[in-house]
Amino acid sequence: MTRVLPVLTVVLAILAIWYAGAVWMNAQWTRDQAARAGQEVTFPDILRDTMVQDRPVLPAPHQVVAELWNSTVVEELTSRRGIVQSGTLSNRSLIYHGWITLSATLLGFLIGSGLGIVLAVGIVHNRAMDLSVMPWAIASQTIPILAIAPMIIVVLNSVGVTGLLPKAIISAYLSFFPVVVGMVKGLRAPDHMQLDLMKTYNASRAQVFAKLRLPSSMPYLFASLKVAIAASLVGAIVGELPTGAVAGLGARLLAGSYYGQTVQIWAALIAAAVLAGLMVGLIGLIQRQALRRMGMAR
Amino acid sequence: MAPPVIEAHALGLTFQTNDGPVHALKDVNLTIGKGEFVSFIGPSGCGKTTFLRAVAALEHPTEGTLTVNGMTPDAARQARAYGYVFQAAGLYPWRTIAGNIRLPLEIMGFDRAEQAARVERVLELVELEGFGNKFPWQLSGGMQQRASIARALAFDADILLMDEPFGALDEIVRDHLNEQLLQLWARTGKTIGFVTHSIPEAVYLSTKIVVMSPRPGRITDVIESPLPRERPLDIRDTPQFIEVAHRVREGLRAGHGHD
Amino acid sequence: MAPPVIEAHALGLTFQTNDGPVHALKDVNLTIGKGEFVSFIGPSGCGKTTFLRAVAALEHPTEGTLTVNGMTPDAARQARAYGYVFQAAGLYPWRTIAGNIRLPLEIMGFDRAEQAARVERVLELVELEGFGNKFPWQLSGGMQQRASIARALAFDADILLMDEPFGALDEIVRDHLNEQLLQLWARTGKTIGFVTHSIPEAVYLSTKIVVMSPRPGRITDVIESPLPRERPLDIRDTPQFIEVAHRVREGLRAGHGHD
Amino acid sequence: MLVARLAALRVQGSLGRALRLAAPLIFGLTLLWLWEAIVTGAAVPRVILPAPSAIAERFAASTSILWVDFVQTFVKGALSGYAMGCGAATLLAILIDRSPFLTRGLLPVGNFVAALPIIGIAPILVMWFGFDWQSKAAVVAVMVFFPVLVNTVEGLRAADPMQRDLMHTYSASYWQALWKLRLPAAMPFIFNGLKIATTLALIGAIVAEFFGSPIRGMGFRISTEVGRLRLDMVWAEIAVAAAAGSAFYGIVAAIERRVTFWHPSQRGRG
Amino acid sequence: ADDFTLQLKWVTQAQFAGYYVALENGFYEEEDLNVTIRPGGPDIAPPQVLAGGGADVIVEWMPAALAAREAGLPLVNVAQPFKSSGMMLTCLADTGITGPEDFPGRTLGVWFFGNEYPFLSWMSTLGIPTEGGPDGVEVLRQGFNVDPLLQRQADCISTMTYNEYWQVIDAGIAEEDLITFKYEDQGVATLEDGLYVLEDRLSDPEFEDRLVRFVRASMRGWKWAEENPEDAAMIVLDYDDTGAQTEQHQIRMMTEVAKLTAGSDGTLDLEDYERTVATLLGGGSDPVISAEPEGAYTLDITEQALAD
Ligand SMILES: Nc1ncnc2c1ncn2[C@@H]1O[C@H](COP(=O)(O)OP(=O)(O)OP(=O)(O)O)[C@@H](O)[C@H]1O
Ligand SMILES: Nc1ncnc2c1ncn2[C@@H]1O[C@H](COP(=O)(O)OP(=O)(O)OP(=O)(O)O)[C@@H](O)[C@H]1O
Ligand SMILES: Cc1ncc(C[n+]2csc(CCO)c2C)c(N)n1
Ligand SMILES: [Mg+2]
Ligand SMILES: [Mg+2]
Repeated sequence: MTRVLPVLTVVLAILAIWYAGAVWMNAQWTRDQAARAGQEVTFPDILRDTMVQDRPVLPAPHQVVAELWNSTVVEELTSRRGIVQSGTLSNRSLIYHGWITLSATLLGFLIGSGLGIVLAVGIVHNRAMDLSVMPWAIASQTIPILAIAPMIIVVLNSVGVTGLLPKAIISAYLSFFPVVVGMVKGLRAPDHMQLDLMKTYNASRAQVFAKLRLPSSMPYLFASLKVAIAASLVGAIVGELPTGAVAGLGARLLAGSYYGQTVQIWAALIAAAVLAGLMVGLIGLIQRQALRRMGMAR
Repeated sequence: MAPPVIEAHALGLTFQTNDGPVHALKDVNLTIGKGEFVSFIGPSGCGKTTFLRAVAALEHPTEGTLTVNGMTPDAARQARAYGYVFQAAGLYPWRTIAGNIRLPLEIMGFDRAEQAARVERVLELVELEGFGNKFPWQLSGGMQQRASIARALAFDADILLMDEPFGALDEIVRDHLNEQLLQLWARTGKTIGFVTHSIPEAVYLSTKIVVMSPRPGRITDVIESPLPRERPLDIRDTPQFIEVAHRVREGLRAGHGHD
Repeated sequence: MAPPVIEAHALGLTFQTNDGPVHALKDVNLTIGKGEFVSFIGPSGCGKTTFLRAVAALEHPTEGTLTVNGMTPDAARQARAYGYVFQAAGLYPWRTIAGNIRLPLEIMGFDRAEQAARVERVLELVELEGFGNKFPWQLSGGMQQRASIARALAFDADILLMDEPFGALDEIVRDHLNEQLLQLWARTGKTIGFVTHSIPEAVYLSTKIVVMSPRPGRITDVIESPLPRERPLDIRDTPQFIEVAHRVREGLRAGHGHD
Repeated sequence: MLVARLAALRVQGSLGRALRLAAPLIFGLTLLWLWEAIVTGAAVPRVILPAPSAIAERFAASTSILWVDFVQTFVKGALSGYAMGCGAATLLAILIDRSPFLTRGLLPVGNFVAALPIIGIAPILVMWFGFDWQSKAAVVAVMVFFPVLVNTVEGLRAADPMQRDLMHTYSASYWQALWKLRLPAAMPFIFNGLKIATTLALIGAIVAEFFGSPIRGMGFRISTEVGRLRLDMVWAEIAVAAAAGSAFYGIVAAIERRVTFWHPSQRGRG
Repeated sequence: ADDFTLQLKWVTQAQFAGYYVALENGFYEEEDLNVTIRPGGPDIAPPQVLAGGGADVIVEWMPAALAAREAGLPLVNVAQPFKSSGMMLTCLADTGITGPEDFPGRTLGVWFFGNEYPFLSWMSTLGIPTEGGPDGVEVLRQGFNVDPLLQRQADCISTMTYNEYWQVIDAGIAEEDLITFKYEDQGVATLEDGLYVLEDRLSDPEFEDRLVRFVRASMRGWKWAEENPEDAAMIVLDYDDTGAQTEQHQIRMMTEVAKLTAGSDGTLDLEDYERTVATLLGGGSDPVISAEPEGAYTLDITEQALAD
């Protein structure tokens, strides 16, 4: 209860603000419509209308929930393409699109955080890498991927790499950087005495790494991983656009956007946020376990 | 006399800080033979820790020469010539006490069974049986210090460098550990460098007492102890002992500048 | 007698750890009057630090009652009733030594000029003149400890709780600081709780010596010192002093279980 | 390799600083040279990847456009969004830290905001805040929010127990403890967040322009010129972005070095 | 079967119905072709995909194709299924705009990414600067939807007769509340949605053969789609993997598209071509193309395709 109550409170507060925002932002449209039709509107009219608009500026939460429900459960259970009738996930359901995005995200996250850790280890252990890699890692992040993503995909396609991998590469491209920054800091976090102790044992670099640097980088690593998995998701979604945006939450968002379907955009957005929340939460869980085993959780 | 294990010639070490250089050591000459037990005593800030760290190749002298076992300190470190007990316990917070003690053993490649046996033995030596599974922050200050001593004793280095190892211990445990250390030393013939603030402790343990004074850190007196190697605790009441202690106190006082 | 400043009744404190509860304090009864100088002595791990921390409201007793100035420890803390010197120096690495000492003064809202004056004064008291601009890691262990003592002395709390403040200091500085502390105490009438491992120090400083023993941590003896309040350093050679010291040693030994 | 050799030299003083600049430069020049060689050698169509020399030429010819775009996107969009996002995240982190109730309530919810994908929010924010830089700043603010939040929350937990106990004995108020202990101790973490956020800010500002913009700005230019197959101009913009982003990062890192000089990761790295 | 890849200019929708119909109904198969259709998107430049070897043939607008040709990518028009332009500028009537003379001082939404050429030509024909100012128009880069109009961030936006216009209507704005300017009516229409290939590949008879078969099947698809708009829309819907399209909208789009493809058998009408080139060359200081293009089209392919 002590865990649920605060979350519940915050969620309720957000919902309240959301509803208020929906009324406030959608009211203009209601008034415009009435003005075009030459009618008077009262506040209750506005209240009623702003909750049910087809193309609201800000859809009301229940509209989004309804859309989420329709595009997951209802779609899968009852539609012609749903899993019940066709045996495969419907390409109109958020479950299908979420899965496409999730798989690219996870693959990208694995590649990205792995690469990030490897680079950080290199930077901490090798002066040449310290001097030359970091500035370019930074520069790489300042290149707007959405601009080069299509080129990456064109190039990868022309060498025969298609499917999940191009998206995962873009997602890795975004996620490796937070890991590098955090890990470099973390691997350098041991204090002098802790390092000196290792020196007196004449520990090899590998040993210093495994027994000192790695454990003391854990808090930094986990903070970075949380940021990285979120970045991976963004990367996967961005990567979905230039593949012709045919599947995945990114495609859903974009398609919703072409046709001005705000409710659909918000539903996909919420789905993406839920995915992100779950993944960040999962990393938090692993973090708590790891730190507890390391005696760091007090 | 045995061949020198540690030899310092005109040793100097200067730290550069934000407001000017600090001469932590200046013109230090000292020879320590194999099997000697040398104590360093002196006011705080006189360079005791710095000297020990230089021997351990944790600091690099800015002047003079320093050899350990006839090699540079770095080479000696690479040969794993010594165990070091730091002034602060410096246990790794993510390892249990046993894990901390096991650390050097893992690094030096002892096998599992041997590791466990040694951890068991040194825990007993410092009277921490039963605390192996606790984390450092669950121990009192003195217990942490003992754990760090145990860690340095766990592998058998020929040279032991100990920086105020018994500072946070009460008299009784201290006496006990003093005796244990003497026994260990007699049994193994290790060379020991030992920083302490207790004059009786220095006299009781050492074959040689180095008195230092600060600003700049230098050696003001080196006292060879006339006491026999075999030392029961009550040797501390003999006139010989009191005589040496007196000399040390005088040396200290001179370095201090207080009346 | 003065009204009690610290009063413990049947105090108990148990830590829950990954492998079972640790009884750090059990059935502790103690009354400390205003202006008393009380030393705590006992083997490591007997609960001295824990008791001091409980008084400072840094730990919360699991049994019994504890009052400070007739209030709960928490209320006393909020009234800023005491200064605390930790067993480890615990200086903030991003502040210079002077900055560390200034910290409590800033928090308690002293004005600028007053802050500077006080920093100056306590730096002198602990003989760290000229080190105000250094950062903690640029100081030796003993100097750090003195800086942390200066930090606790900088604001004038009525109660001083000191956890082995002089552990890392040599005899001469220690004697000097002992004298200073006694003078301060005589001048200001502070109530002082003082953890030490040195029997002579405890006897020299205290009006009351509390001997503790571990597992579970409890009080085994409370010795009221018959020594006069005025104590020159050579009081340590009087038979009265040696008598008290002997009693403390006996008490310690009994709690220890060693021969 | 040369870089390794250079780095192996004991680096000291101003020579050291020169070397620190030289190493990445040499590395970069090598990359550029490889790029030029491959593009000309393998006759890669210039609508796919132009040669560095062509990019440089275009750059020199278009400085005024590049400047206008830079001001629109970086100065107006990215910087203001960065300031707002980082500020808001720090404040929320403190709020979260202040109240255990909020820690348990807001943090899990905050995680959801984490990955509100830019593709999703950019059109919405353009709809809400208009076409000009304000909507870009809003996108940037949302993008940088999470990394800064996570790192700050983590950092505020980083003060060690004894350091906290000291504040306790002073009966320091929450704000005093925050100001004098928690925030300084959190700085290494906060700067992690701030550094990551610098690069995100630029990406955010550029990408947001893909979803509607006035007819200036780096994102506008990039996507328009891709459509016109003038890839040399695209890369000239990318070069500006990379230079601006690196400089931005460098400035934040320099501030970090000054603020967290005491942290082991900075100490002893002159 | 021979592999053949088509890159579309935009996402899967009835605008490209002919190709999907040909695929679904097996017209390509009958020509012994194994066709892959790649949907486009907001940052896919079909000419770039073509240059990168990602496609054999692309759907592109002629202004962009000619501009690309000038930029050094030799695109050649091989077929022109769309006879007329579907582009228009849609304004809210209550802004008071009644004709092009009211444009100065207004904010207009325009698609960029190579789609701005028709607009820029039109403006330079009208002599209205596009850099803002009292005599010029304020140009907004319009996103992928009609929000700028609905939110009143722009006075007019670009729309296609078959798509965005109806989105505005669907959003609840009545037709009489809108003023539209069709590029066709303004005399500045340029050719849209032609099929383009790289020039050097045409010299490969093998490729030419495949292309002929592809065009033949595609045109069959288009004609079928014109006759069966509803079925065509359903086919398109089936190929839409995003699941974002609605039946109603696609059927209406198909109906509108059919009006644009009507009158073309795939052969490029040289008159239309000349008019497009003239529009792009004409007027203003910054024409889209600076010289009369040469070899920018070939009639060979359609000739062969329609031979029997
Ligand atoms: N946070 C904690 N968690 C669990 N056990 C603890 C904790 N702190 C102290 N203890 C245990 O409580 C007991 C008393 O510890 P305390 O620190 O009070 O000893 P002490 O008398 O100060 O010893 P020393 O002289 O060595 O400092 C010890 O057995 C210790 O292991
Ligand atoms: N890293 C450093 N940077 C600058 N000065 C230093 C550094 N380490 C030590 N010093 C200075 O060197 C001098 C000697 O320090 P050292 O630690 O050797 O003293 P010590 O004899 O061990 O004292 P203590 O008994 O207090 O531990 C001191 O004045 C100290 O301030
Ligand atoms: C980034 C971008 N913006 C606009 C268009 C213009 N466009 C050309 S065809 C088409 C579909 C009409 O429903 C649209 C919108 C584009 N291709 N890419
Ligand atoms: Mg020292
Ligand atoms: Mg203690």
